Amino acid sequence: MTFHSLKTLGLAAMLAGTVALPAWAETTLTAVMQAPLRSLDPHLSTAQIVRTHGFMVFETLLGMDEDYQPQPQMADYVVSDDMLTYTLTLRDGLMWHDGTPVTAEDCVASLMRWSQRDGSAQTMMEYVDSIEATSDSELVIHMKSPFGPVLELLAKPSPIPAFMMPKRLADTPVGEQIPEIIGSGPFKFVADEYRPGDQAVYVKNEDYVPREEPASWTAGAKVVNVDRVVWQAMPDMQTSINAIQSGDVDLIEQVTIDLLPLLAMNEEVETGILNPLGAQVTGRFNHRLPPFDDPQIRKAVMYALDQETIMQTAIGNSEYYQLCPSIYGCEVPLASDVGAEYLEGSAEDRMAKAQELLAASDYDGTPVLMMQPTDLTVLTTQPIVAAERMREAGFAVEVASMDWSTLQSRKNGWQPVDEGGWNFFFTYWGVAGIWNPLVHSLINGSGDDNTWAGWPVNARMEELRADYLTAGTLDEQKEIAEEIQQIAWDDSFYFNAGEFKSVAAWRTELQDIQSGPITLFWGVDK
Amino acid sequence: MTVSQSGQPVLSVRDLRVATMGRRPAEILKGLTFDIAPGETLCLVGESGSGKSVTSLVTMDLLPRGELQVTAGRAELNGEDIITAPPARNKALRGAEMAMIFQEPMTALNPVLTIGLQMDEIYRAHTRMRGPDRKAAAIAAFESVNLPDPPRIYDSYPHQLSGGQRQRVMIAMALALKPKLLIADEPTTALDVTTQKQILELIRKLQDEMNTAVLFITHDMGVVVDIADRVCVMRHGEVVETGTTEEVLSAPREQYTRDLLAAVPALTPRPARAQEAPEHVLELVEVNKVFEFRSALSKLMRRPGHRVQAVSDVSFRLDRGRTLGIVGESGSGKSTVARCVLRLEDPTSGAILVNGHDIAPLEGQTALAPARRAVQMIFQDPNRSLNPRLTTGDSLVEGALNAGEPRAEALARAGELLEVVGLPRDALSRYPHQFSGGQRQRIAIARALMMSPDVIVADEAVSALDVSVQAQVLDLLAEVQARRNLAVLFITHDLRVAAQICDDVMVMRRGEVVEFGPAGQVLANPQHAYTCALLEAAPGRDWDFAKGRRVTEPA
Amino acid sequence: MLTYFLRRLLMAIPVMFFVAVFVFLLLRLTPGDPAQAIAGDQASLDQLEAIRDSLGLNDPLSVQFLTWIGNMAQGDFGRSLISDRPVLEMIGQRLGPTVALALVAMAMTLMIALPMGVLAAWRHGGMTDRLVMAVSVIGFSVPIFVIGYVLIGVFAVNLRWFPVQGYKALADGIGPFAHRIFLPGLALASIYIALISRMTRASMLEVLREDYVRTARAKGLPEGIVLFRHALRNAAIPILTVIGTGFAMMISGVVVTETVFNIPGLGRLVVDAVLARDYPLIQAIILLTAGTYVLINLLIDLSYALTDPRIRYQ
Amino acid sequence: MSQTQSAPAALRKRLLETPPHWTTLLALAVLLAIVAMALFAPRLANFAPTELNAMMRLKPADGTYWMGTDSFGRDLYSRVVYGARVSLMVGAGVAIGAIVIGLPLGLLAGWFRGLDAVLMRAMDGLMAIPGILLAIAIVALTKAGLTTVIIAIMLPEIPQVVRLVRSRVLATRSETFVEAAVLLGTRPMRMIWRHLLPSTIAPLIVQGTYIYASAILTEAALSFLGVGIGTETPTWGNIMAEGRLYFAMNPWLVYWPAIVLSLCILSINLLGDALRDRLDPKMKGRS
Repeated sequence: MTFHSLKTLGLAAMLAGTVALPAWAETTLTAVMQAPLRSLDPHLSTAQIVRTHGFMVFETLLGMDEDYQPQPQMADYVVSDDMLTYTLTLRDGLMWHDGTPVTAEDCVASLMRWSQRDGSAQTMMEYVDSIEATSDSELVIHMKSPFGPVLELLAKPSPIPAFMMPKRLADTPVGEQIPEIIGSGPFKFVADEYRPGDQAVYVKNEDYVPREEPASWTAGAKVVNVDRVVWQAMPDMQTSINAIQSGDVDLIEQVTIDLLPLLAMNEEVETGILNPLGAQVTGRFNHRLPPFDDPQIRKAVMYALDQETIMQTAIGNSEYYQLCPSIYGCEVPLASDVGAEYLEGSAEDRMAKAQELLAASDYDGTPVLMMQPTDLTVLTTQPIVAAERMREAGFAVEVASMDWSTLQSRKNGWQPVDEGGWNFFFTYWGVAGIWNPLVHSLINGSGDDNTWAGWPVNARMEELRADYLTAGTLDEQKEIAEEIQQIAWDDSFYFNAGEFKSVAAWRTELQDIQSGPITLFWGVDK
Repeated sequence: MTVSQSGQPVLSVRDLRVATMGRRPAEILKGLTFDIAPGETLCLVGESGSGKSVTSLVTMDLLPRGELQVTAGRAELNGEDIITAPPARNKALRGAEMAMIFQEPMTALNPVLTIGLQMDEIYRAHTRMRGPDRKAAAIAAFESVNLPDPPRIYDSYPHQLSGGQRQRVMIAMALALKPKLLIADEPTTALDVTTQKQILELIRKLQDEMNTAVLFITHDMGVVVDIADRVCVMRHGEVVETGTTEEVLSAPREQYTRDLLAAVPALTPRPARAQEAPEHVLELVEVNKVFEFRSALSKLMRRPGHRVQAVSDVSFRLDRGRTLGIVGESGSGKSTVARCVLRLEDPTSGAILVNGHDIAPLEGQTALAPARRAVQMIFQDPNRSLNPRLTTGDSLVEGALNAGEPRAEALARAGELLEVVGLPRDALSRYPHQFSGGQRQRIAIARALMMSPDVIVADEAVSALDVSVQAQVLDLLAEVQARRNLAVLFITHDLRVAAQICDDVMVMRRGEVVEFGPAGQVLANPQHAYTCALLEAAPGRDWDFAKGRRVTEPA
Repeated sequence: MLTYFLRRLLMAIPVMFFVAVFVFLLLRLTPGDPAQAIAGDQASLDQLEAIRDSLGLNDPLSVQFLTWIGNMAQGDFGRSLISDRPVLEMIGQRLGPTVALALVAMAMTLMIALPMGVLAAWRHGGMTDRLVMAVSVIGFSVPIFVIGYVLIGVFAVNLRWFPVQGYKALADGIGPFAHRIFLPGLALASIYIALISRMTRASMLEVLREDYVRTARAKGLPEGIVLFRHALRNAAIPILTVIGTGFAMMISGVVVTETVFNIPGLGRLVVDAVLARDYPLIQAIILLTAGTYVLINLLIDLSYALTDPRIRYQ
Repeated sequence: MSQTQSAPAALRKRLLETPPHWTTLLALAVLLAIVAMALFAPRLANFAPTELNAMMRLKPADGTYWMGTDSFGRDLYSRVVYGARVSLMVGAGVAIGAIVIGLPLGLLAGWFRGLDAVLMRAMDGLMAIPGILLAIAIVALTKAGLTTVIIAIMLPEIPQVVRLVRSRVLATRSETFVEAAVLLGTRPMRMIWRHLLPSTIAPLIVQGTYIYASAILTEAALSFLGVGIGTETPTWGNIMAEGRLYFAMNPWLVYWPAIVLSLCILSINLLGDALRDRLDPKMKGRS
C-alpha cells in the first residue's frame, strides 16, 4: 500500500466519522457566564451565579412571572381570608434527582433552612407562628399576624430564593454547604464534570414534568430542549468574544458593552437584553465615620456625583443604561421620581451647589477613603469618576485599590480609616435585590452592627419599613415606598448612580431564549 | 641522531606575520622563517610572549577567529600553503597530515566523551575504515604508546586516567594517522619530571619509527637538550637565533640566548652556608594531616568517611638564616606541610613550634597573631595572591594595620620595602595589573617582609615565572634572607632551583619523607632510589649550562 | 546515587516546612474573608459569622496550623472552603492542562533555543549572533500577555490558523490538542527561549575556548560534531541549571498564559483561590508547586551525572 | 574610608576602558529619555493623567489626544508619560531593596559556614514559592499601593541576590589573596568588607539591572491579573491591563504602553549586558 492510498483511506474514515456523528449527537449549549461558579449551595450564597445555578437544579414552591406576580410552580396555594394561613399543595409528579419523591416534609425543612439564610425571610419568620407538613403533599404556614409579602418572598428570585431540597440536605447546619446537589428542577447537576471556577455541566432531567402554563420568568412550564448545558468561565472578555465568534460557545451571559461593536458585524451572533430588570449601581457612605457621619457633607457628595458621567464611563452606550432617581429600580412597580431634585439641573449647577454645601459644612479636609475593586470590571470605573467629582467639590479623596474580596470584607468593619476602615465605595445590586423596601438592604435605618455595611441611623425610616410589611394594598405600599425614597435621598443613605442592563450575546442557532430576572436555560432550543 | 637535511622540508614557514584584530592591531609574529625536515625535531624556545604558541596555531590553521589574523607570509606543509588553502582542505589535513599535542592533558581531552570515541572520531573523519577496524586500530595505537590495558582505556573517560596516561592518549591520537608533521606545544610542562621523561622518550621513539617531523615548543632549556635536533630561539615574535642544538647551546651567537642559558640554574648544589650558633625558629614534630571527606549525614550516623593521609609524621627543624627545600612531585604532600606550618590547614596531630611555642592547637586570629607575624608566605602565582582591587600600598599595609600600626607609619615603611625589593616608591599607588609577574612577586615578598617575619615559606614561588625572571627573584630572595637573617622554607618541584638555593633538602613522596639532609649530600649523592629517579629524570641533566658543554661525568 | 537522592529528599523537608509556615502565616495575616466569598456581598454579618464558625476560621491560628499540618501528614490536604470539594481533587482536575502547557513550552524552547544559542556562539560577533541576541533581549522585554495577544491577533483572529482560546486534552486526540496548545505554548516559551538561548550562547562561548574543542578541531573533525558533540554536552550543565531555576518563572508565565488563552489550569485556579481566600486550596497549590520546584531541581542535579561522567553522587 | 576608594576606581576604569558599542549608547539614550519623561512628566503631559472626560471615551489618536483616549476618556499619552514614574520607581525600589537585603545575607552566608546551611534552606524555600503567587498574596495582604507592590515583587528576588553574592564570596574566598590576608591577621568583618564585598559589586550591578527590568515586567503582570497598583496611579502595567479589554477594537491602548515598556526594559537589559561584558572578566569581549 502506498503512502498516498493510506492517506486517502484515512481521509475517507474521517469523512465517515463526521457524517455519522450528528445522527446521534446530543445538543450541548455552551455558555460563558458572568462569573465562574465556585460554590454550589444556593441557600448559602447571595452571588448571582449561584442563584442562576440554583434555578437550573432546584425549584421554588412559587415562581415569579414577568409581571412580578407570584404564581404556582411546585405548589398551588390558598390564602385564608384573614391572611393568617397559607396552604401549599405540591403538584403531582415531583421527584428529586436521586429518584425519591418530593414530600411536604422536605419542603418544610428547606423553608426552615432558607429562612435562616435570607434576610427578608428572617423578617417574615418573626410573623410566622409555624410551618408544618400536614400530609405528604401539603404544607401549611400559620402566621401570628398578617404579613403582606409572604407569597412574594416564596417566589422571589433574589437574593436567596426559597429553593427546595430533600430534607436530608436541608438539615445541613446553617454555616455548612450541602454535600450533594440534589434538586427537583429541570436540569441535573453533573458533579463529576464540575470544575470549580472553570466549568459546570448540567444535563436535561428526563423525569421532569413541566407545568401546563406557558413559561414566564420562573413561573410556568420549564421545557428543556437541549441535552446538556455547559457553563464555561472565561476570565477575559476578549477571549469570550473570540470564542463566540468562532462558535466555541453559544452564549455569553454578559458582554462588556464597549465591545458590542465587535459583534455587530457578525451575522451569526445576536445581542440583546435577557434580564430586563438590570442592576443599580450604588455608592455607599460609612455613616459611622467622619466626614460622612455629617449629613450635610453627605449631601454635598450627593450633589457632586453625577449619574450621567458615572454611567457613561462605566457603560458607554446610553442604550444600555438609564438614569432615574428611583431607589427600587427604574421600571419596577414601586419606581418613583420622588427626590429627583438631587439629579436635576446641569452637572455644573449641581457641582456649584455641592461646593457651596461643602464650604458651609464642618468638613476639615480629612481625606475620604474610597475603596476601589481592581478585579471586578463593572465596578472599577465608578470610584475613579466619583473621586474626580468629589475633588472638584472640595473633598480630599484617596482611592484605595484592592481586590474585590478584600473590599467585601473590609466594608464590614467600621474602625477608623487608618486602622483599615473606609468612607465610601460602590457596589451594584440586581434590581430584584432592591425592588421593594422589604428586600432592600441599603435602606435599613436601624444602625445595627449586623446590618449591611454603612449603618445609617434614621428612626422614621424604621417606622416606615415596619409599616410597609403590614401594608395591605399596592397603593398603600407605594405611598410608604415613596416616603422611604425621599428619606433615603434627604438623609443621604447612599448615592444611586443609575441603572444598567446586562447585554447577552448568543449565536443565531439558539432560538427562543427566555428572558428573566436571571438567565434561564429552559425554553431555549439549539 | 642523524638528520637528513636534503629534500623538501615538511614544514616551511616564510616571513610569517600575525597581528591582532581590532582598532589597534599589534603584531604578534614579525616575519618568522624556519624549516623542518622529515624526521627532524625543531625546538621553538622562548619566554612567555615570544609568539611560539601562535606559530603552532597558524600552522594548524587554528587561530582564534576574530582575534588574530595572518597579515603576510606563507606556511607550507609539503609545499602546500596552509594560509591560502580553503578551510575544508585544512580540515582534511588536520589530524591526518599534521597533528598537535597540547600542553594541558587535563583539559585537552573532552571530559564528557570516552577516550575510545574521541579516538574513533579521527578515523571516522579521515578514513573509510569500518567500525571494528577503527576500534582495533585505536587499541593498537594505545598499545604503541605503552598504555596499560588498552581495551579498558578505550572505554574510560579522561578523568579516570592519570596525567601521563592522558598525554599518551593525546600522542596516540596525534600519531594515529601517521602525520608528516607533529606539533607539540609544551607537552610535558604540566607533568611531573619522571612522567615528563617517559613522554619525551616516547615522542622520540615514535618519531623515529614514523620519520615524523616534530615542531616542539618549550620554555625549558633542559627539555631542549633532551629532545631537539635544531633550536630556534624566539623573542617578541622574532627569531633570535637558529641552529643545531649543539651550536646554539655551546656557542650562542646572541646576547639574549646567552642570558637565557645563563639563567638556567645548575643541577649541582651550591655549597652549604657556614652556620654559626644555630637558632631554631621553626620545628615540626611528627606532624600528620589527614583529610576526611564525610557528609553531614555520615557524621550524624557516626559513619567513617573517605580518608586521605596527606602528611605522615613529618619532623624537621629550621634555623635562622638557613633555607630548607622540600622537593617532591605533585601529591607528595609538600604544600600541605607548608599550609600546616602557616595554619591555613589544621594539622591532625603533631606539634608546630614557632620560636619555641606550639601553634598547632591555637584557634582564631587573635591567638594566632604572634605566629602570623613570625611566619609569612610567598605564594606560587603572583597574579592571584594580590587582591586586584587594592593598590600595592593597601596590600602592603594590611597586616600592619591589623596589628595596630598607624597607617601613615605603615605606608612609609611599605615605601622603603618597595625600594628594598627593587621597585620605585610610587608603585604604592598602583594596582597589581600594572606590574609584570616578576614585579608582582617582588611586591608579594615586600608584603611578607612588612610583618618582619622570622620565617618565610615560599610555595613554588618562582614556578610561574620565566627563567630569567626566576633567577632575579631567587637572587632577591637570597639577598633579603642574608640581610635579615631569615629562615626560608622553600617548596619546589624543580631540583635545579632547590640545588641553587637550599642548605638542606627534604624529599617527599606520598606524604612521607623519603630523604632529608644537607643539599650537597641529598642532591649530589642520593641514598634513596626515589631521589635517584628524580635526579635521573631532570631534563637536560647531561648539559652544563654554565660551561656550555655536555657533562662528561654525571653528577 | 540512591543515597544521595534520599539525602537530598531529606534536605527538602526543612525547605518545605519553611514554605508551609511562611504561606500559612502570610495567608492568615491577609485581610479578606473566605466566608464572604461563599456568601456573596449581600450576606449579613451573622451569616458570615456562622459560616466562619463552621469552617473553623475562628479557631486560634496555632490550632488551625497544627490541624492543617497534622492532616497533611496523613495525606489529607483538606477541602476547599469555597466549593467544599477535596483540594486534591480540584488540583487533579486542573493539573493536566498546566503540565501539558509547561511541557509543550519546554519542548518548543529546547527545539528553538538550543540551536539558536549554539549558532550564535559559533558565529560569535557576526550577524547571526546579533540577531539571536536581539531576539532574546526582546523576548525578555515584552510582557507575556502582550506576546499572547499579538499571537492571537495575528494567527488566530486574522489568519485563522489556530483557535483563539481553549484547551483540549491529549485524550481528545493529538490533532485538536496540538492545534490548541500551540499558541499558548509559544507565548509561554517566548521568555524561556530568550533565557535559554542566552544561557546556551554564553555557556557555549565559554566551552568553545576550551582546549578540548581546539583538540577536536585539531583532529580535523566536521564543525557540526565539534559544536554538538564536543561543545554542547560540556555546555549543558549551566543550561540545565537555568531550566531548573527558570521553573519558578514558568509558573508566573503559566498564570498569565492560562488567563489569556483561557486554559483551565492550575495557574488560574490559584489566582481565583487567592482572590477568594480559599486558604486550603492556596496552601496546597503553593506547597505543590514548591515541592515540584524542589523535585525538578533535584532531578536536574541528578541529570548532571548523565551529561558529565566526572560527577558521581554518593 | 580611603582604603575602599580603590574599588570604585578600578570599577570606573573597567567601565571606561574602551568606547561603548552604538547599541549601548542608543540604549542609554532611550533610558535617559524615559527617565527625563518621568522627571518632567507634568511638563510633557498634555493633560493630568487622571483627568477624565466621559464624552471622549476610547477616541483614536488625533492632534489633541496623541495616542487616543482610554475607557475613562483620559489622555493615553499623558498616562503613558506619567506611567514612567511608577514603573521606574517600582524597578528601582525592587532592585535596591533586594540588594540592600540580599547583599549582607549573602556575604554572611558565604563567609560563616555555620550560618550558611540555615540561611540557604530558608532561601531555597522562598525561591520554591513561585514569585507571582507570593506577589499576588502579598499585594492582597495590604492595600494595593506602591510600597506593597515593591515589597511583593522584591521578596522573591532576594534569594537570587543572596545566592549570587554567596557564590561570589565562595569563589573569592578560595582565592590566594584571601589566604594571604588571613596570614596577615585580617579578621572576618574586615575580610568581608575589604576583600569579599568588592568582588560582589560588579555582578550585583549587572544583576541589579536585570532585577530592575524584571520588576517592571512583574508589576505589569500583577496589574494584568488585577492585583496591581490601582488605576488612579497610572503605570504601564495597569494602562495595558485596562486597555486589554479593548484590544480588538483599539489595540493601541495596549501597544503604546507595551512599546514604551518594552523599549525601557530593552534598554535596561542592553545596558545590563554591556555592563556585564565590561565588569565580568570572565565574560569579557563576548557580547
